[in-house]
Amino acid sequence: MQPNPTFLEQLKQGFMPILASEHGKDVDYFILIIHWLMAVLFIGWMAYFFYALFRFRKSAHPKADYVGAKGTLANNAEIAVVIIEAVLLVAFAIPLWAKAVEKYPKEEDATVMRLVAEQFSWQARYSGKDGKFGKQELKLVSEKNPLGYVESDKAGDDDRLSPPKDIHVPLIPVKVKGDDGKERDSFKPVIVHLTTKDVIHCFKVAAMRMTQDCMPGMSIPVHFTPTKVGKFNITCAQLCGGGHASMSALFVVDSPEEYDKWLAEKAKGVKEIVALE
Amino acid sequence: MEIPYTVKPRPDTGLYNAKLGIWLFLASEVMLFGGLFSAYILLRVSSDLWPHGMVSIPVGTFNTFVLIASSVTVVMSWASLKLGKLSAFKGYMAATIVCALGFLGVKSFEYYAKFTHYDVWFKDEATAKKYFTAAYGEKGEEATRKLFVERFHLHNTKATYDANQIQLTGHLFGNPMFATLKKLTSAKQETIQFTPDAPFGTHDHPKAIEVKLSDVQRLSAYVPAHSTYFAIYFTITALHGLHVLGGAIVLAYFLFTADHWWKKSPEQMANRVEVGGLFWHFVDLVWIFLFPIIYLL
Amino acid sequence: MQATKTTHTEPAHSHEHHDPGFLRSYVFSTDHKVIGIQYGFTALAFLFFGFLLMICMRWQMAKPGEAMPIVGKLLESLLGEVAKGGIISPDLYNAFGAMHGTIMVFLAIVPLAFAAFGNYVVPLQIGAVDMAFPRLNMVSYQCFAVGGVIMFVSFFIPGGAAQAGWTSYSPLATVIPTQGQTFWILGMVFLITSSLLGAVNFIATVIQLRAPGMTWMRLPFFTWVQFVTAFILLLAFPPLEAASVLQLMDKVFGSSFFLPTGLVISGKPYDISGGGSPLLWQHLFWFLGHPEVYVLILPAMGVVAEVIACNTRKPLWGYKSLVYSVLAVGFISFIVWAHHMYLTGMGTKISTFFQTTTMIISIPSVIILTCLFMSLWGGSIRFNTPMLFALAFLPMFGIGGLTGLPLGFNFSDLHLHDSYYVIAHFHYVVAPGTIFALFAGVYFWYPKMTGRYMSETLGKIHFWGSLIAMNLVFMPMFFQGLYGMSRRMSDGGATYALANPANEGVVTALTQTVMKLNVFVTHAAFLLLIAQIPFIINVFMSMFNGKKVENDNPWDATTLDWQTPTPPPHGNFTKEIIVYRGPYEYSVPGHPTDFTPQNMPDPKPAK
Amino acid sequence: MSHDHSHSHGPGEACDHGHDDHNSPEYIHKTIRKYLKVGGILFAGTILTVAMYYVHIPSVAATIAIALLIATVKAAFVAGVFMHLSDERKMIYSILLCTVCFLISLMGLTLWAMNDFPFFTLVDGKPF
Ligand code: HEA
Ligand code: HEA
Ligand code: CUA
Ligand SMILES: [Cu+2]
Repeated sequence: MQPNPTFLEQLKQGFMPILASEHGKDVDYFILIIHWLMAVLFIGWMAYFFYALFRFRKSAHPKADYVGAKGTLANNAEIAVVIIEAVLLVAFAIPLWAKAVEKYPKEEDATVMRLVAEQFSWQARYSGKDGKFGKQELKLVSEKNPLGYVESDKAGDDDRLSPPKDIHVPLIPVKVKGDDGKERDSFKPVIVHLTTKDVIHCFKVAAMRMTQDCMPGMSIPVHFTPTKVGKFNITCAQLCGGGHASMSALFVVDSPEEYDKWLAEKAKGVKEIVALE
Repeated sequence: MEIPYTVKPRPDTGLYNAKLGIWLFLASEVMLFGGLFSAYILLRVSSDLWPHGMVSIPVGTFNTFVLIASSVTVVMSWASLKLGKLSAFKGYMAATIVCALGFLGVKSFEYYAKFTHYDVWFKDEATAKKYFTAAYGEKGEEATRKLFVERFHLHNTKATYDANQIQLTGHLFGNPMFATLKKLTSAKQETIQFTPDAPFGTHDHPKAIEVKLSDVQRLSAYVPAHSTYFAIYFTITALHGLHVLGGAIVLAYFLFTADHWWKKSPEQMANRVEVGGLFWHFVDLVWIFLFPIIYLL
Repeated sequence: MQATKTTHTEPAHSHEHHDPGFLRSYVFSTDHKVIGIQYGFTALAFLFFGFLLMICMRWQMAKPGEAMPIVGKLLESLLGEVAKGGIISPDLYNAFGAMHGTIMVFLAIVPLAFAAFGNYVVPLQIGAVDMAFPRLNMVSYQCFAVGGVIMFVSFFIPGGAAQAGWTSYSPLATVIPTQGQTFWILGMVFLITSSLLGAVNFIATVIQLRAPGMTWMRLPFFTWVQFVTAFILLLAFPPLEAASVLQLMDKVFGSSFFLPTGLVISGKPYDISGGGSPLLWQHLFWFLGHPEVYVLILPAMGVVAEVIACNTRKPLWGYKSLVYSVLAVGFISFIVWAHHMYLTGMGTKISTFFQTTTMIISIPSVIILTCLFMSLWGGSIRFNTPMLFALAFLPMFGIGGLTGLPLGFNFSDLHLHDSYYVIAHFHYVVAPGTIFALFAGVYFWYPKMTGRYMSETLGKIHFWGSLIAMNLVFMPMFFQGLYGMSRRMSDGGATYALANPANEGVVTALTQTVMKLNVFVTHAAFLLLIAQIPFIINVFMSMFNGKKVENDNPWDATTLDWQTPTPPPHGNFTKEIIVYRGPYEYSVPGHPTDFTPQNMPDPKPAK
Repeated sequence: MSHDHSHSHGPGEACDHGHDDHNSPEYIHKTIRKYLKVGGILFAGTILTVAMYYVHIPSVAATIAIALLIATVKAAFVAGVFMHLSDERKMIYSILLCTVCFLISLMGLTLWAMNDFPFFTLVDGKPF
């Protein structure tokens, strides 16, 4: 059965979708504390606001003061806002971003794929056993050879291509060294090299708390560590034309066995694809 | 109802309205051309190859002189007004307008030359080589390569060239403007007569060769679609040209209404000429940067 | 060479002495007040039009794939294929969405907040006879009108209006085969030109035409705000004009400024030279785009400050901090733009820079709000309609501004980017924020413009209806956004809903609750539409049978705009204006009335 | 934004002197000589730039730097003398200062942003 929580139940989870990645915890926590801060500010100011409106309504206070409030409260509130913002920035946003976005795992230690977006579909390439991607040529792009494989490049022989809109990764438990130097249990990270053939698309997997534009002419890698098996939506989050709303795809985190099965059965080898021509 | 400070400066700011107005306008123009120059820098920095010597330096230099001269004459016309010499004003102003028209004339001649000059890229290396030999004889490949190296100043950089990228440069039979591969093929043409440019360092006139359109990968006149270089060249110079045209119209208006304004309010007239002149100098100033970045660098 | 030739100048101005005729007084007028009103009505019409577009879109989101009753037929007959069977196709949805954004921002709010109120009020507030360049002012309106017509016409060309969002990102904007985008660009060039002319005029007017004694620190806050806004327009718009020209070149002449090498469109290599950069467009767009949002909010803050000062009967609290904060906002707004681009693949260093500036710019905003809040303390608050709208602005802007913070940190933007959270964030700022402030302005200055009050009863219905409906519309969007619903979805996210069989077993599919909120929001939007009816009636009816004002200064205000005849004649002031004091001298101890106009001389034997 | 608080000049004093000075025939004659000189400098600068091109300086960076330097000097003369910027009001300086700040941020930050990608964004020069 799929979960279909009520409004209240969802509210209790912070109205956030299910979380399935490691850095996602930090994202959720960060979003939560900012919202607490906002709530405190908002409630504080609103309390003041309504009190002031009530107390100084014309009928109760027919003659206004020329001077008005003294500023200490306001000044303190402003200074507090400045400090809190600075803390959020320096202690959270910058280091967390650096960690989540820039600190790449080694390609050998990760599941690597190249994800190619186009109007209005997604296709993944896996490098196969040799860990190397074969060459591609734009000139060769055709209906049969959507990614323009170069047949002669041997490195591409064992490359595999996912069916459109169906992208899988395995969930493989590994030990990693944490920041404190101790080993801990984790999973094999995923590196996705994102690109697009035509216009800008945006790879968004809410469960992974990951969003990244796919820019034409560039290949941008993102990485994250899935922590749960399951089917998740890939949303295209950048307007890309008439089919933008329906440019969904499935991001499936499989157990290793299922993944291998899928790769063998569903994904096509390069040879097969080019042979079709 | 009279709006104050149209003629006399406001004491605390020291400015009359129009002068402040034109400077504000120029500030926005700085940002406009700034945006375009940013685009230029960005495209150039991120490109692997950026062509040189695609436009004629003597012509550009000549036009630079013309604009500088016009800048001098326009400021002289204002000074003449200040000295009360109406006829000197008219002479200088007329000279300015002549310069402006001269500049635009030269520019349109340059544009025309570009619109009728073509590059042709071929399907693959083998085909390309075939045509290189047809164009320049035995040493054809070497000759095209030299032209290519020269164009991209490759002797100055570490970049290498890709045989696939080398193109043949020249003119089409009948000197048509803006021909494209699409237009030619849809006109049911199968081949074109192509006159290649002289080999590098010579003034030879190679004979026209016949090029099969089915061998051609891409064919483009020197128009914005040709490359980002020409795109930025045409965009900035055309916009600059529009400014020249606009400025010339305003200055011509000053010239033709000179007698009327001289009678009505010489001081206001001098102000107007000053303001028009400020715009004119700005146009010159933009060119001062345009000239080196487009013609020389 | 002294200009003692005034006699010669007489004839040129003689048309002022006899009746100028209908065309000259209402259509080709150079009077700032007439131009202000022209701008006002045109902008209100566009505001309404933009809202109607959104109503169609909301309807489609609530019932994806279903035909729209009545309106659907109309759309089909007007627009043809794209509205086949009365269903708003994805392409039409995208066109409406792009045009909603464009119209609301460039054709409704900027002209209303900046051009209309600015034109009408600023020269009055500084004691000037008109704008510094009246004819330029007229041309500015005409450019605006032409731009508006081009935008409007683009709906009816084959293929329809622009469909790449108000942000017009290339390559999408370039590769869509219709000419809608070309119209959009041309329209924008006219609108930009109009804004530039307006900005030059405003700045020159404020600098040059202040009445004697009107020093900088005596300027009403509204004038300050317009002054800063004009600077933002002057310097931020040109790069967008440059970008528009480049995009026009791409679109019409086949160049590749924003198109990289190696595009494959619908399976075929795209025939261009390549070598351009899609990111370049984004930088140039957002260089305007971000300052532009302050163009939307600053005039609103100015209106709110005027209304609050007048209706609390006390000076604004912290006038100087307000002025300096606005200057700071204006300045910093130029260096935060890339917070819209965190997820285009930016590095840590540059995104840290933009995060920091984004946080810094929120501080002057906090100061401005704080000053306005503190101004309430010790007042004698009159709750008339303009005041209600102005007061509601504060918490609404507060919500919008505060929710800008999680977007401003790239780490949280990772989840929130391009979701409905963003939509909710900025609508809180511009809709119940700016629009409310502008409503306040309309109710506030209407008596000066027409000599009659607007109806308080209708006004209060309008206020409460709008306040409630606005919140019902935009509050649920935060939740939808947090849950991961993306913006610009022509089916309202139905593709990702649990109800879609393709999502069998998908644990993050949008729940029924999230989807039901779509319907809820749509109902609320209709409610909001209904809540505008009293306003429209009020605007038109009150012209003829509103309560007449008792005197020229009906709100007992201090600024110079109230020291003119009602409505102000050509040339504005009947007496010479000399300014003696700051703008908000309310309830001055010892003064007989609770307001002391700026131009009232000090009592002679003082001290 | 720009504003000067100075109101040292009451209406119709001080500044008018300055103004009259600038209108006197002697002053104008002096400026005319200046204009002609600047015209000469501009011509010379142009010739210099073009000459530099034909000389072929080996370093590309140096060529660009020198050419832009000459252009800047020329521009400074046009702005300073022809456009009277060397002797302009404070108000105009402050407006231009703002403009230049924003221009620099537009160019600088955009360039920085385009060069600060945390990774190689191209594979073999091609996006796939
Ligand atoms: C008028 C319009 C306006 C204003 C003023 C703002 C103000 C702010 N905006 Fe917003 N923004 C937009 C209009 C606006 N924005 C639009 C239109 C978009 C989307 C564009 C698109 O993609 O189509 C957008 C998108 C947007 C993004 C990009 C999101 C994304 O695409 O992923 C970001 C990210 O940083 C952001 C941040 C901010 C910040 C930090 C502020 C700050 O300036 C806010 C500062 C204000 C405060 C901090 C509140 C202060 C008040 C108090 C503290 C007092 C509290 C009192 C009470 C609550 C009663 N905005
Ligand atoms: C200033 C800007 C502004 C304003 C005011 C609004 C106002 C509104 N907007 Fe919009 N909106 C945008 C700017 C704005 N919007 C932008 C930039 C986008 C992004 C576009 C894109 O994706 O590219 C967007 C997108 C957007 C979306 C998301 C669409 C999508 O992503 O698919 C939605 C969805 O509900 C929406 C709804 C609304 C609603 C219900 C209002 C309401 O608040 C409207 C309220 C209107 C009124 C209350 C009108 C009152 C006027 C009158 C009554 C006239 C009276 C006339 C006379 C007297 C003559 N807007
Ligand atoms: Cu792809 Cu939206
Ligand atoms: Cu922003």
